[in-house]
Amino acid sequence: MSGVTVFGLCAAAAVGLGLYGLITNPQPLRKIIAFNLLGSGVFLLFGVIGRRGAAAGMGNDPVPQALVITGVVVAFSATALAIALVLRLFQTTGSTTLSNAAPSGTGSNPSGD
Amino acid sequence: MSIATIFEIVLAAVVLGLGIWTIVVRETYSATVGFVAYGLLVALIWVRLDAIDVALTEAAIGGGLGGVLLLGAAAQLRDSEPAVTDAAGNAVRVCAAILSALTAATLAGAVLVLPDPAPTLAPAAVSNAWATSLANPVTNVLMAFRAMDTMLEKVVLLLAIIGVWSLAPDSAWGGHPGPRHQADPHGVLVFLARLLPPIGIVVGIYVLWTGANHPGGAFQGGAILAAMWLLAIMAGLADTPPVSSRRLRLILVAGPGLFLVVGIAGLLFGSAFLSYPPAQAKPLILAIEVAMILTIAATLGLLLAGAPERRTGQ
Amino acid sequence: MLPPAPAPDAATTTSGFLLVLSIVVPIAGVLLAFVLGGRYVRLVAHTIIPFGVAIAGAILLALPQNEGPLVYLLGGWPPPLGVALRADGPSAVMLATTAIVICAVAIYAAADFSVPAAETRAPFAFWILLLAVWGALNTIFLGGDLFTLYVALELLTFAAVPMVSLDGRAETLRSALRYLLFALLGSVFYLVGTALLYGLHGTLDIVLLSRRVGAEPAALVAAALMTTGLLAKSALFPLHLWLPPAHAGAPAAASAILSGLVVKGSFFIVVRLWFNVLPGLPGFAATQLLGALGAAAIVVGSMVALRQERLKLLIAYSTLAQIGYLFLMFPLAYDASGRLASGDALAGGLLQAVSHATAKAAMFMAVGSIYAMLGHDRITGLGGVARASPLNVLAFALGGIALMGVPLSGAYLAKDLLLRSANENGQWWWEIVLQAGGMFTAAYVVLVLAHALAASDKPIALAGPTSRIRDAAPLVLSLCSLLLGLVPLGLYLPIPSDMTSSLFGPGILSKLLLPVLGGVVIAILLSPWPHPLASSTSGKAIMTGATRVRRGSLALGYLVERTDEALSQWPAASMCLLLLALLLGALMCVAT
Amino acid sequence: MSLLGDIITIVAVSAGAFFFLAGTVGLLRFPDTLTRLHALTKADNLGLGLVVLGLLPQAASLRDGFKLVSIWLLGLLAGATVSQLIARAARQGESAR
Repeated sequence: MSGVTVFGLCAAAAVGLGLYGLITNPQPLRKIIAFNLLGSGVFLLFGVIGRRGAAAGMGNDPVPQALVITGVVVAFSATALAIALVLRLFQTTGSTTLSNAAPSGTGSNPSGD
Repeated sequence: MSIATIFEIVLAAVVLGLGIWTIVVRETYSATVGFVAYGLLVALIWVRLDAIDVALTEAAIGGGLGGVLLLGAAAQLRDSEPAVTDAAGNAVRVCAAILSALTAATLAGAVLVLPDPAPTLAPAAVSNAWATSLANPVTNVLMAFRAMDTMLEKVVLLLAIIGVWSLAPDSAWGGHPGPRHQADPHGVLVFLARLLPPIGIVVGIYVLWTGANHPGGAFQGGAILAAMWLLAIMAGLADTPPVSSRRLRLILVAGPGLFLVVGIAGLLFGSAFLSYPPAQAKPLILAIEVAMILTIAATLGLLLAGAPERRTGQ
Repeated sequence: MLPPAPAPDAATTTSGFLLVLSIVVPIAGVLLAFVLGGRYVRLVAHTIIPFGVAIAGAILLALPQNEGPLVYLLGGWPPPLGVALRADGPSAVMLATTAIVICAVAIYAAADFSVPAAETRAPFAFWILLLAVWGALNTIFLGGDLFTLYVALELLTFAAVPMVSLDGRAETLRSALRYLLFALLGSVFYLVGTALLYGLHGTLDIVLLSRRVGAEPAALVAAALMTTGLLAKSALFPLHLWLPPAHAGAPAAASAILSGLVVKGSFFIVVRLWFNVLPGLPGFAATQLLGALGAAAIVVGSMVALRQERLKLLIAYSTLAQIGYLFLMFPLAYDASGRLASGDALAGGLLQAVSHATAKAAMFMAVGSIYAMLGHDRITGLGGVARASPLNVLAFALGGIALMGVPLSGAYLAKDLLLRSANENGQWWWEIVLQAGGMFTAAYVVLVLAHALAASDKPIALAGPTSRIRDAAPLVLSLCSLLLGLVPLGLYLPIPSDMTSSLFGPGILSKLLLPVLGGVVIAILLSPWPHPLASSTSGKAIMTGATRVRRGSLALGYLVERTDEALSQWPAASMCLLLLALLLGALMCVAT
Repeated sequence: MSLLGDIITIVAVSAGAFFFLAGTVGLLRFPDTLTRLHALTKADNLGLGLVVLGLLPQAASLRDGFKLVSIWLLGLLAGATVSQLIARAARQGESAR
């Protein structure tokens, strides 16, 4: 069991955790956090793949590293835009619920199963 | 099993533990705190993966500024929490857990069966470094081999700014983003905001400069500069500029703009779009990176500040 | 270790610089408009657009003169280290469509987003976002590298989401947030796939990958994840929760862009992925699954559309149905060789995409004008509109007729191509779906027209002035869609030469009447609102006979609507996403 | 020389790690904000200082050594300021109650 394996499993688990949070957490802000967790898992996957491709005196393939740096910045921008939307929604309606029903949230069953 | 592997297993376990806590903890504020800690430890994983450039980026942008963003939002939304009652039912939770676990397991399986020896572009990146005379291959990939992605990603940042600004109330358009912060002028925050930025600016520029040959670069340096700017704003020493400011807008497009200009110059006079003549590659790339660090610092700072909400003088 | 593969497409071709320009020009416009701001934003956009159209035209002209695709190596670096731009027939057609639609929308929106002396929020954002959508789409159509496509996809999302909430109402903010979160989930799935493909083959270049990809388990997982992510971004049923509120709530010009163009971006990447990167991988079952989802989208989208009270929502739901129609090309392209063939079905699918882009944008714009004139868009309150605003109703009608698939229109040619490949491949069941799709489209067009053409008992109070140029934009666009069959697209898409001649064959009348008649029946059966059709005397006679049938089908429609509501809840939709990814992966695994 | 350096490293880093451990235990076990801060900052500053001190003999150049020391100084500065701010916020929260 090498570092690559350990972190590869860790990355996959982070993806799973992020997905679970994204599905089940009702508050948008929690969904955004879960999305970030999911994203970091995917980036780690790139890191693991780059680490497997270590060669030519590089401990990690530089191409996946560059892709991750680009990806991190994109994910940060996405987070910022999503949070701005959540805050504006809160300012306008006093609630941040995503479901289309009245924002009172009484008795609606959003589980959908 | 070597000590290094044990350390890696412990690190991965702690990271995952923090991840679980972040997802399941009741209060949103605790979740954000958990996420910040998670982000910093993930940076350690990146160090273990020998990807120092990414570790710096992850710590500065993913954990650091992202954490500030989430904490700020969580603080503002604290009052909204009791209103949210539509929590997922148990059946949904179980289904979601099963599906997420299956997806994660599939992914893990796919990673474990990747071929050995792994394909890599590291030798190609290293052997083509002559074209830019920069010794950091990651910078080479970002600025030369895949310069298009980097340029487009700068436009993504700009669009995020436009998107955030477009959420302003119409009456506040052209005004300053975020609230005007006040702090005790003799307090410790103001003290820090006076002491730290000079050091931080030096460190930021150093990170940019060293990025040519060692881990570092415009993203990481820009994040540090943005943090210094935000510190000064939070201490009330500076105000966010109004979004109608022409100078601000010039700074926000400086990075992609210069990138585009150099790229088109390459199309017209050089060999190709986004190609650099080998003799001038290094100064050109450094010039773009200087423009980019300004753009990135301003963009990250303004993304944290949010939509314009008050006109000048309010 | 990595020998520089000498390949015909690994060098810049003579007109390759056009590809760079078609991306760079809109993006330069974004930067310039942002800096100048104020009064200049619209001016910059209107200056950039003719250039962009000219570049798209030049690419259209240059491509047939070149053997194979136009290629440009960015920075002179060949893949796998560098990134290439490539334009083949499909990308050229999509580039041209985008240019035309953007141009029409820019003319239409000139008044809505006029710029006063002091800078205001909505016009500033709209014009910049319009240029950004264009730049992002051009990058998607030309990008030869899967990660560049990812960045372009994000660029597209970041340009599209603020368009949804341009007017700042609470419900549009909510739909924008939903759209953003679901789109982000989709792009993460896509990104995972690119990571796995890079880990397998050390490149993300489409051409290089197509030579290297085999049926490895990791490649199957990557294909399943990427496809599902893109389906979420294209709003294929059941991953459509974000689309109707977002497209119906946006300002008309923005809806036209979102519905006509933005969803085509991710659709195009699915086509690239399945036809160019891994044509031999998906197998029969997975293509059938995509087609089945498309068929479900047609049925559910159309049935729910017919039950809408508001015209914009009706069109948004019909977009769902037509997105489903696009995905019928995947099972039909799967032929005896066990691969996805770039033949009739590919041409048909892309033609349908082009028809839908032009027609749907025209319809959204026409409805926007009607909305602005009436101050509402309730379908039952449309009486007399045809008299008050004939040009807009005409544009809507022509767009709708074009989408039904009447002869001469692009949708007709597309349907014929798809029918032909269904026949060739012996997949007769898709022929039923294709015919039904045309009828469903006819149904909602007939429904709306029946209301719009009905005489009104009271005169219409006009809420706003109308302008000729503004009304002309949707009309021209829907004419484009209607006459698409006459354009010599055989140069760019694999259309057999005997297709265009069959346009004027016998049987043309039946082909025209069949969808319309079917549509009338469906509209009567499924729309719950009082019908102007039913109130005419002959209609009444039919109605009394068919009351029981209608009651039953209305109940069915209600059931479908509730199903759609349940699937539009966040947890349900996101679980469908995971389920679909796992299912696709499993089906591909079984196939290989 | 290198042996002496290694011994210093092992001893100092272990001591630093111990202080980190103690600080973390204090953070988790102490009852209120102020005492937790007390545990955290005291131990963190000392722990970080010892780790830096222990790493100094391993530094390849004077520049690396300088960087290590400045990390410690910046850590001190940030820790001191932030705990000041947290303590003040905590006290305000108490007096408001």
